[in-house]
Amino acid sequence: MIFKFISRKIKFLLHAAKQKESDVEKEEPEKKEITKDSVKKQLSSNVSNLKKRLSNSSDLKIHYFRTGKDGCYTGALAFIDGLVSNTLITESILRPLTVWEAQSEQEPDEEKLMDGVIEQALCSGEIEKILELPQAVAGCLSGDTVLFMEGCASALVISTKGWDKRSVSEPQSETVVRGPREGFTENLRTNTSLIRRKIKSGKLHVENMKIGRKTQTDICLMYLEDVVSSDVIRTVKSRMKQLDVDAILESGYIEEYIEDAPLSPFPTVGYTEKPDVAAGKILEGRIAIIVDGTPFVLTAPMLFVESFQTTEDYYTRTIYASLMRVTRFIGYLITIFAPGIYISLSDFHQEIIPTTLLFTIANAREGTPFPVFVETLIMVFAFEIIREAGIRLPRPVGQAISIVGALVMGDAAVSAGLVGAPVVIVVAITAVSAFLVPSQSDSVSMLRVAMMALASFTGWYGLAMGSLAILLYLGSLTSFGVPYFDGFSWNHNLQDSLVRMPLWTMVKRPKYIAEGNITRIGKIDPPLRPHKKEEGEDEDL
Amino acid sequence: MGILAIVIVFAIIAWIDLLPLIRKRSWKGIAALLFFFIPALVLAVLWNYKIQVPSTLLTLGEALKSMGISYKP
Amino acid sequence: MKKLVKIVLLLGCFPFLLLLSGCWDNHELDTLFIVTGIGLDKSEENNEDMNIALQIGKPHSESGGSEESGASSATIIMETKAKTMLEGLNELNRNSSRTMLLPHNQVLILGEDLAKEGIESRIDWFLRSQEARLEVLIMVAEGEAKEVLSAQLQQDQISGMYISRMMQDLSRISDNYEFRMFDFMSRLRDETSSPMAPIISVTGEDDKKGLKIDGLAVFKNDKMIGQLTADEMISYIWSMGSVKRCNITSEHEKGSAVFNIEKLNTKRKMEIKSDGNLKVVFEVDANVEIGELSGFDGLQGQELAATLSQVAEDSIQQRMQDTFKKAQSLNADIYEFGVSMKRRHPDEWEKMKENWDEVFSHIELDIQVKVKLPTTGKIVEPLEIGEGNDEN
Amino acid sequence: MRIDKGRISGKQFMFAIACFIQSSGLLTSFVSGVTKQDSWLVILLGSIFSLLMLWVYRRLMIVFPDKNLLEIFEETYGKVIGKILGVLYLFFFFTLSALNLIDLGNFTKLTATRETPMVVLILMCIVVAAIAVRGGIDLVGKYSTAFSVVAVVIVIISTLLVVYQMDFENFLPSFRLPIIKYIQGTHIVTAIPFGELVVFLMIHPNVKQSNKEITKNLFIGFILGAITVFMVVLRDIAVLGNIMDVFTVPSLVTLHLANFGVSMSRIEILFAIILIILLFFKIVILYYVSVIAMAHLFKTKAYKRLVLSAGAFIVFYSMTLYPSGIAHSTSGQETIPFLWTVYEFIIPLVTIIVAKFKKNPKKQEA
Repeated sequence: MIFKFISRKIKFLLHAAKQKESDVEKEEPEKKEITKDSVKKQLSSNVSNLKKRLSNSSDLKIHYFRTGKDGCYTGALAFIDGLVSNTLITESILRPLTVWEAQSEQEPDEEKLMDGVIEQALCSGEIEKILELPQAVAGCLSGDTVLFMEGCASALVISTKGWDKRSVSEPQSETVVRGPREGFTENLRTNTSLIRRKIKSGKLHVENMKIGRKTQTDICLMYLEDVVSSDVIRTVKSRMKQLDVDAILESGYIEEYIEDAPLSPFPTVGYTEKPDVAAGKILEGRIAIIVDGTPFVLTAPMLFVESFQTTEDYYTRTIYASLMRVTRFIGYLITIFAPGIYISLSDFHQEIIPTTLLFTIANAREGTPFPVFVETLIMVFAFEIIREAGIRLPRPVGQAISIVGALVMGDAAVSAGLVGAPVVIVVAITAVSAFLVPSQSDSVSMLRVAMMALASFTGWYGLAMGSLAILLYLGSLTSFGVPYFDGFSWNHNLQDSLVRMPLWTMVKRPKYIAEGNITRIGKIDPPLRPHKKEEGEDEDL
Repeated sequence: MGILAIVIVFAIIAWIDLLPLIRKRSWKGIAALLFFFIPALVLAVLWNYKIQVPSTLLTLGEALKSMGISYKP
Repeated sequence: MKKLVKIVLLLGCFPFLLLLSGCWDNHELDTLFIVTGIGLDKSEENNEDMNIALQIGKPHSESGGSEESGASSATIIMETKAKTMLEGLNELNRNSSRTMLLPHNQVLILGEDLAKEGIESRIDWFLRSQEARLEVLIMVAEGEAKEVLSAQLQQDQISGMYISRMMQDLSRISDNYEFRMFDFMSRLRDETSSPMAPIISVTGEDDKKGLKIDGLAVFKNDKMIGQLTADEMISYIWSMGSVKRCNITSEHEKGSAVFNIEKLNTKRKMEIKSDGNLKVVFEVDANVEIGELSGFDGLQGQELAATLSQVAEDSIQQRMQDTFKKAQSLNADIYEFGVSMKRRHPDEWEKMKENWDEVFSHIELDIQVKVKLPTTGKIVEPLEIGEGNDEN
Repeated sequence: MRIDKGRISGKQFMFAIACFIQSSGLLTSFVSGVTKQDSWLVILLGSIFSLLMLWVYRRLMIVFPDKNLLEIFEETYGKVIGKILGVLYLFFFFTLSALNLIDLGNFTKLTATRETPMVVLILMCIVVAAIAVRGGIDLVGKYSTAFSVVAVVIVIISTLLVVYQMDFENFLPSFRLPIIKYIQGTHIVTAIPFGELVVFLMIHPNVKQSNKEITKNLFIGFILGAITVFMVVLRDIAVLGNIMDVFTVPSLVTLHLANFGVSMSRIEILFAIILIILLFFKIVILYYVSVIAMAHLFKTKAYKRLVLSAGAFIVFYSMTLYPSGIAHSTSGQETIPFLWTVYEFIIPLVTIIVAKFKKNPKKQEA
């Protein structure tokens, strides 16, 4: 019975893996319009055609107008209410058209009329002449206005985007003590402008693409041409190109589709909400993927060490920053190994615990019914529930819940004799230190349970083998071809991994990521080096 | 119980390694794999039933001792 | 590559099923008795068996233990009769609800009469088993070991812990105060040197008891043949190596003085005399302070210092010589002269090895003491009562 | 024709050698049973002899820069003899892996997990090693630097902790043993910890290094390893003195005595964990080499497929090797050195001579 269950599970895993490689079989192409979808001469058929394509949605607005000398030409404006800014339409389209005095001619020549409208009448920057109706539909849907003229077989798409955007505000997830407070917003243009303001270099290449059949989300790749490594760019672009999916609502979709190891607990694509972080990553030779409609910008490739680096490390003093970096590493180790170590100490090798402490632990464990592993598992699971509840509830309530929950629950469990006091302490430390490394917090909770299982299986030997398995699995991971974890081997990456060396020593960009000119610090004259003694100080008189 | 575990383990090994090899028809690979798969299975079964297999190093040691090339304790 | 890891992770959850019951080495803390002391005594009936007493520390939180300290004692004594340690342990494990946790054992106490009878076969388990640790203290109890273990102490509830803390303080005075299983064993393995173990006795009555170390038991091969008194123990420790912070009282016709020895260390030189006997030279140099002075009136400054240092040297020399005489009378090479000989003069040692006892009894010990008297405390001369301030 | 495309840098190769030797030195030294207090001298003599062996390996690496050991045999001795030697060395590699697995199992059982059956310990180790070997040489090479540095740190810390119990007179009754004992000791040392470097002849095609660097990496790595082993033996003798030969694993007993004052006095488990990880590193290298040799003999590139079945074979083969610990140490002290010297010294030396003889007319010395 178990074997059948196992084989079904394994088949599912293999199926998922195979399914990703073979390209997504094509959805049957959208039903083609029976009539040719080019723009007609009569205005009414164009308008009715447009309405049918947009399935007569109520927020599609059509506005007829007459222009030219004493209203000789009639035309129609089509736009989706809410996506456009009405002031823009009235200012740049309607007012000039009403004023436009074009002489009426006997047989109205189509070209001249449209050119006349573009040059003399309209005063808006982005105007595009189109001949196909689908382009008109796309324009309408992305917030532009479409202008038809009676008797012209072409139409104009005028950019009048203007929905209400969220202003640039401080991001919730990455709060900082020191450093810029601005965060990305849902609008693609503001995000790219925020980065542009940070990196004012001609080499900063911005590339647009639209993905998602139904959502047509615009995605923008930003990278420094002379620094980014060519094969990473090639992999990212090739993976983005063959993405023929239905919808892209959040950068998380993209992350899952293009990452190297989809089923691995470790994230191989970084995300951030702050422009200075994104700018920093781009300067180091990475690619930023900005998705319209979400403030979270993806940065690829991501290394394991990046989850321990925060922006503040580079803004605060070196020694303190390195100290914080080391604390984060220790926090990461505590989160994974603390429950495992507690289980192996209290179950397998009681001799390490000092004798007096052993009596207190034994005393605390005297009445508890469960074996230590089950007890710790319950507590770890309980803390996960509280943490998740804390996040899901609205902000003020969430904070209260998580603290109160933890305290009450822990205390009640101990007094009820369900759980020993040391377990609560250990699990509390584990839960708290999980927040030291936010980007790894999902992989940590999985690894922690695995370590606990191994620890209760053969004590510290299980732990040792488990940690080796993690190390080796980490070593074998790659993020877009870049080795994910270089095991602290002997290269200049070490400057910025366990310890953040002073800025003026970090001359080269990260080893596996940058290509082309990898020196980022030119010749700096002495004052920036540590305090230089005045010349001749040591010579004797 | 022991024999069941051994069968499961060796079935999994065969499934992970042997099937892809068969699919790719690399006969040399299959030969190499079986060259150690079968002795391992045999040794495992023998070990499970506690049958003492003569150890290679000890027999070689005896041979050397008989030839006199060995240190006295 | 990825497929293998998925399979491994998948199978990783298999052991979950086993874990609920816990696996081979999994001993929950509440299924264990924490052994803090072991006592071995000779049993009255047949001298083959021995009484094994295990002192179990009852789990109590040190901090909150105040309220029930007086009433019930914090230790349980488990007793059994068995020929060897292993038999006893298995028997105890069988008929008690919990298994014995031995790595936390602090001390092994041997009953006096058991020690006299020879303990090699008894303590072999302590050297061989992985559970018994080499740094366990070994001691001889005056009378029965069980009494020491079950003594009701005011301060530390558990006498095993009390002993280990006591020895910990002693070892601050000198490194040679370490009488652990490790040292006992290394001396056992030497052909000639004789192992030593402190003697411990119970003082006071019913629940106001205390433990005191009064002397060292001397073993020959594995039988206890004699005993050094507390003073002899101190001078023995002096002659073994460096000592910090101990005192010595010495009598002299002019008066008596108590010296506070700040630092003393002894170097030994082995010489072979013409007639084949051994001559050992102890070079002792000590920094001594005057603790208390009485008498010696009429001496000042330099002259006083000279006489006092002479007095100190004589008393140190005398004390060491007496201990050596005692050792020679017991014919037990407690100073490990044999080992020094083996190290310095290996060839002669081969010859002497067989009749070492005879050679040992003829050893002549020459002790050269050099005393430095850096400070004399707050006042320089002795306090002459009544003279007042008429002279200087 | 390289089976595993992975490339590791010269520095990683050097630290891999150092870590390889350190891991065997820290754990099992049969030598202390034979030469008691003078083991330190034997280690010195052993390392001098091994320098000679290293010189032979260096010649082989320079003359055949991109050929692993089996290819070298095929080229110098022709197809048939090359194949036979290949099979012999396959047996050698597999036996080495099995022996080290037993060491790992015994050491773990000795320190902590007494009742866990040996098979469970070895199976867990092999599964994790399989992940490492399937990752290829560059995954293994990635961690060699870190492991080697950790080994040195561990030796230094444990020496500092035990410095009080050290008594340098323990060395004194030196050179009292008959000469044959010293020869046997040197032979054991050259065969077991130092001789096993012959496996690196299988790895050297995957290393990015020039000829000059080969010498530097090989010898510096070796010296680093030898110094660490030497320090360990010195520390053990200084602390244990005359009772050193009683124990199967003297360095473990020394760690028993290491303590931070009263409370933290039983911490040898912490050191044991790191020693186990070092020994794991050595087992991974041996396992990798055996799999590559197997793939080479059967002329197949799919070495990743062979890993698991080879692992299963090693596990159950190691079960049959030695019935008891005593058989292991006695055979290790008496007969194994001769067997291994044939593999580690005589056959490579003969290959050099034959290669030089064959190659003389065409190519001079590189």
